[in-house]
Amino acid sequence: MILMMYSEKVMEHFMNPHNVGEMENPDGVGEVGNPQCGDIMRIYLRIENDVITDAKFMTFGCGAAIASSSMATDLIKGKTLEEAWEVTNKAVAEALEGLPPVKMHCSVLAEEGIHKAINDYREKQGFEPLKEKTDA
Amino acid sequence: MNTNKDDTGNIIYLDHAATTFTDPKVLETMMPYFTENFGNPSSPYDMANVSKEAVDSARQQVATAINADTDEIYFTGGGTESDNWAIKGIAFANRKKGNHIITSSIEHHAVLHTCQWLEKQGFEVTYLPVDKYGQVRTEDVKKAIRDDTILISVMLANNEIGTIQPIPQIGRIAREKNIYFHTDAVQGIGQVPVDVEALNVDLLSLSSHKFYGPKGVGALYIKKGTRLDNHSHGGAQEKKKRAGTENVPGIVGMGAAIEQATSQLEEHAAHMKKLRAQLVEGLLLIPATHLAGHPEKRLPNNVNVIFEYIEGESILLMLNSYSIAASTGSACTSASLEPSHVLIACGFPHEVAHGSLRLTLGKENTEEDVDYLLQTLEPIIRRLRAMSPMTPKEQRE
Amino acid sequence: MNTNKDDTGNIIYLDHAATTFTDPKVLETMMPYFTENFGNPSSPYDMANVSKEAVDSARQQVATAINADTDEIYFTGGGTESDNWAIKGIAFANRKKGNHIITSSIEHHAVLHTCQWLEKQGFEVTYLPVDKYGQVRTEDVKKAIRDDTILISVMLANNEIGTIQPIPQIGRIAREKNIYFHTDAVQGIGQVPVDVEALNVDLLSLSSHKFYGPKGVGALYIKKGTRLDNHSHGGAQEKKKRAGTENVPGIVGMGAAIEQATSQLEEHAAHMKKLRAQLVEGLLLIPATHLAGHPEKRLPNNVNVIFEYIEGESILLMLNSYSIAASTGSACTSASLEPSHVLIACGFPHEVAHGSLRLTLGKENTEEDVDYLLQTLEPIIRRLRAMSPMTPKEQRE
Ligand SMILES: Cc1ncc(COP(=O)(O)O)c(C=O)c1O
Ligand SMILES: Cc1ncc(COP(=O)(O)O)c(C=O)c1O
Ligand code: FES
Ligand code: FES
Repeated sequence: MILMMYSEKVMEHFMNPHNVGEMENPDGVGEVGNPQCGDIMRIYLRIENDVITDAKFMTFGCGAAIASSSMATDLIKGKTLEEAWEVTNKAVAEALEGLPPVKMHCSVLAEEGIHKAINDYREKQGFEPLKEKTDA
Repeated sequence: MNTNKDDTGNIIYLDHAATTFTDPKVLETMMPYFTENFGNPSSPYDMANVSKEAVDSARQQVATAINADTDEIYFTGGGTESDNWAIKGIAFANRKKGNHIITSSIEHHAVLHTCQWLEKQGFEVTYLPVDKYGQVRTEDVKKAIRDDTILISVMLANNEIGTIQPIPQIGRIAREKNIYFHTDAVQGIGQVPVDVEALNVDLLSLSSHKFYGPKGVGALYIKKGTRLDNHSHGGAQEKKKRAGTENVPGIVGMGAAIEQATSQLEEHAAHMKKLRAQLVEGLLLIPATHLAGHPEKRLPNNVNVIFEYIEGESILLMLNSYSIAASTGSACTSASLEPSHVLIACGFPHEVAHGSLRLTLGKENTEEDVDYLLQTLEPIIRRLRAMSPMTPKEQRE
Repeated sequence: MNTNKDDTGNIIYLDHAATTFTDPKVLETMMPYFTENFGNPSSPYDMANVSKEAVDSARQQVATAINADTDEIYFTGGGTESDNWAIKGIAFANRKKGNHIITSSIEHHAVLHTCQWLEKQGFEVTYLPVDKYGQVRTEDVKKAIRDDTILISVMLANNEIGTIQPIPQIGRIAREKNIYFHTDAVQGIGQVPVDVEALNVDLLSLSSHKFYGPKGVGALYIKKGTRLDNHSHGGAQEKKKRAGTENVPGIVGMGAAIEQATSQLEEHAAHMKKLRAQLVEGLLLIPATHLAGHPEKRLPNNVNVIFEYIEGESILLMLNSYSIAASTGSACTSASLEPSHVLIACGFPHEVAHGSLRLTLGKENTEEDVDYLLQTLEPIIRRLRAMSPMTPKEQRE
C-alpha cells in the first residue's frame, strides 16, 4: 500500500539516489535515527567559507528515508550554512512531490541530520550549536 | 509508480502466504451460484435447495480434507472470523469454569488482538515464548496451565517464518487437562497434512484464499460437544451457530479449493520443497544473511531471510520495480512502529528484524522464477548495503 | 421434490427480500479480481495496489449511495456482521457510560439475538412494541430512554412486512439525548432513499445480496467520532476497525451493485409499486385475506398477506410445485416453534400469523409474473381452506 503512495520523484531518487557514500575527512557529520526503529541517516558536509560545497549521505531505512537523504543533500549543496539550516523537512517532502503522511518522519530525519552536521561543524569551529526549532 | 516490468511483463509472485489467486477451476465451480442458482439456502423451495445442497457438499469437502465429520464444519467470513469466534466463543461460554487463556507470542494478530481484547473484558492471557526457531516448548505449555485455564490456542504453522508447532503434543496435554484446544491452521492447510484427529484439536481455523480459493470465506472446525458462544448472532444458519446468509459461491469455491489442495498435497509439497531448497541455497550465498524460522520443521513454501544492515521496505520497493512481489517484517512497510512480533519473539534484535524478506512460493512458481529472483535480489542487497551506515566497511565491496 | 415447472421452465421468483441474484453486470466487474488482480490490498507492491484501489473505489460508491464520507464506510461479511458489530461494538466501548440499549420488537434476528446475548453479558435491553402496522412510536422511544442508555437500534424497513420506521424522528431524539443511533437498512437500500444525514443515524448496516450484489459482503456506516469496539480483531485492514483480508471481488461487486441500485432507484421503485398495486389488488379479492404491515409506509417491493384458516408452509409447497418461490412467517417452515415475531408484535394471533405469505418483488418481475401468481394462488388457497377444520362452512364452498 505504501508503494502506491510514493510519487515518481520519490521513486526516481530512491532507485538512483544522488550523493550516496562516505566522505573522507568531512567538515561536519550528523547521524540521526535509531536502528531499532529501522532508520539511521548519516549526513556528511564539505564546507568552504560557510558554503556547503559537497554533501553525501549513508542511510539505513525505507524508500522514503533514502529518497529524502538524496533530495536533502541535493537541496543543500551550494547553500550557505544559514540557508541550509532553513531547509525544512517540508521542503524536502515538497521537492519529492510529497510523501505519504506516515512517511513524513523520514523527511524529518533528513532535516535533523543536516542540522546535526551543521552543528558538528560549528562546534569544531568553536561556535555555539544552533537551537532546533520545535515545530517539525 | 514504477512499473519497470520484466521482459514478459509478468509479475513473479512470491507472496502466497498473503493471498493466492483463485484457481480458474475453482472459479468455474462458483459461477453458477451468482446469477442462476442464487437462492438463499434457508428458503423453502426447490430453487434454494440447489444452494443448500451446494453448501452441504462443500461442507463435506472441507470435512474430508481435515478428517472431520461434516457437521463439525461451520463456514465463516474468513480466517480472522474463525479465530475470533473460536477464542471469544470459548471464552464467553466457559467463563464460569475459568478465565485463563494460553496462547503463543507468535500467533497471527487475529488471535493476539482477540486475546488482548478479552483481557480488557477481564480474562487473563499467558503468551508463551518461543525458541529461536519460533517453536513453542511443550514444557512451557504444561507450566502455564492453571486450574482456571479454559483454552489453549497455538497455531499450526506460522505465517511469517513457516515454523510448524508441535500441535499433536500440545493437544495431548490439553486433552489430559480437559482444556479446549484451538489451532489456527490457516497457513498449514494445503501445505502439510491436517487431520483434526491426529492433531488432537477441538477447534481449527481455515481461510479459503490461502489455498487458491476465493477471499472472504473461511471455516471453523468445532469438535462435537464443544461449548462455545456464537460470534455473529442472528438467523438460524449453520445450525444456529453462525448467523448470516451463506456466501454460497464463496463456500462452493472453498470446497472445491480444499479438495484440490489436499488431493494434490504431496506433489505440491514436493514441488515447493524443491524450489525452496534452490531458493535458500541461493540466498545464503549472500553474506550476512540468516534464515529465520526452523530449518526443517517449516512450511514447504516458506522462506524468510534476514539481510543484515538494510531495511525490508527498500528491498521490496526495488524488487517491485523488477516485478517481484514479496513481503517483509519491517515496521516501515506497515506504518506500525514495531518490526514483526514473530521475529522479535525468535530473539532477533529490532534492527536485524527490519531486514527481513519473506518469500512464499506457490504452485505456479518455477525454477526460472527462483533464478530470476536470485539474480535480481543479489545486486539489490549489494546496492542497499553500499548506502547503509550500518554495513561494515569490508562488506561494502 | 416436486418440480412441476411452468411451461417455460422458468421460476417466478418472488422472494427478493431473502436474496437477489447477482446482476450479470455486477458480476462482470468482479471477475478480474479473482484470478488476475488477486493481490492482497495490504501488500506493498504495485500488483496489490490494483486491489486496494478497487476496494477504495467501491468504498466511494457505497459512501455516495448513502451520502456519507468515504472514510465512514467499513466493509464486512454481510448484514448480520454489520448489525452485530454496531451493537456489540457500541455496547462494549461505552459500558462505562451505561449499559442500557433500546431496540424494537420487530428487528431482524441479527439485532434481536445480539441484544439477547448482550443481556447475558449484563446489559439491559428494552424491546419497544409496535402498532398494528409494525411501526415504532416515537413517544415510546422517548419514554424508554434512561440516563444509562447508550444505544438505540431501530431498523429502517422491516424484512417481513416492509414497514418503514420513523428513523429521522427517532434519530433526532437520540441526538438530543446524546445516544448513539443505529439503523439496519439492509432491506431499505435500493428501495427507498437512504441518506445518513437525513436519517440522523450514527451507524447503518447494509448487505450486498439484497440489492443484486454478491452474497457474503456488507458494510457498516460509522459516523466519524463514534466510539465502538471492533467485532473481529486482527490485522490492520479497514483502518484497523475490521480485521481480515478484504473480500476484494465481493467488495467490488457490492460497490457496483449499490451504484446501480441507487442510480435506478426512482425508476425501480415506480416499477415495484406498480406491480405491488396489481398484486395487492388481486390478493385482496380472496376472502378472509389481510395485508400485514403499513398500507403506505412500506417498501415498494413488499407484500405480506395473511390468509385465515390455513398454514403458510403448505401454501409455499404448492406454489413451489408451480415454480413460484415465496416466503412465510409460519413456524412450520423454519422448524422453530413460534410464528413470525414480527406478525405477533403487530398483534396477529398465532393461528392467523401462521397463514402469512410474503411476496417480495424484484427488478426482473413483470405484470405477467404477477398474473401468473394470482391465477395460481387463488385455487391453492381454496384447496387448502377446503381441507382446513378452521375454515367456516360458508367459506369452504
Ligand atoms: C496464520 C493466519 N491466521 C489468520 C489469518 C487471517 O485470515 P484472513 O485474512 O483470511 O481473515 C491469516 C492470514 O492473513 C494467517 O496467515
Ligand atoms: C433486515 C435485515 N437485517 C439483517 C439481515 C442479515 O443480512 P445477511 O443475511 O446478509 O447477513 C437481513 C437479511 O437476512 C435482513 O433482512
Ligand atoms: S525509515 Fe522506517 S518508515 Fe522510513
Ligand atoms: S403443522 Fe407440521 S410443523 Fe407445523
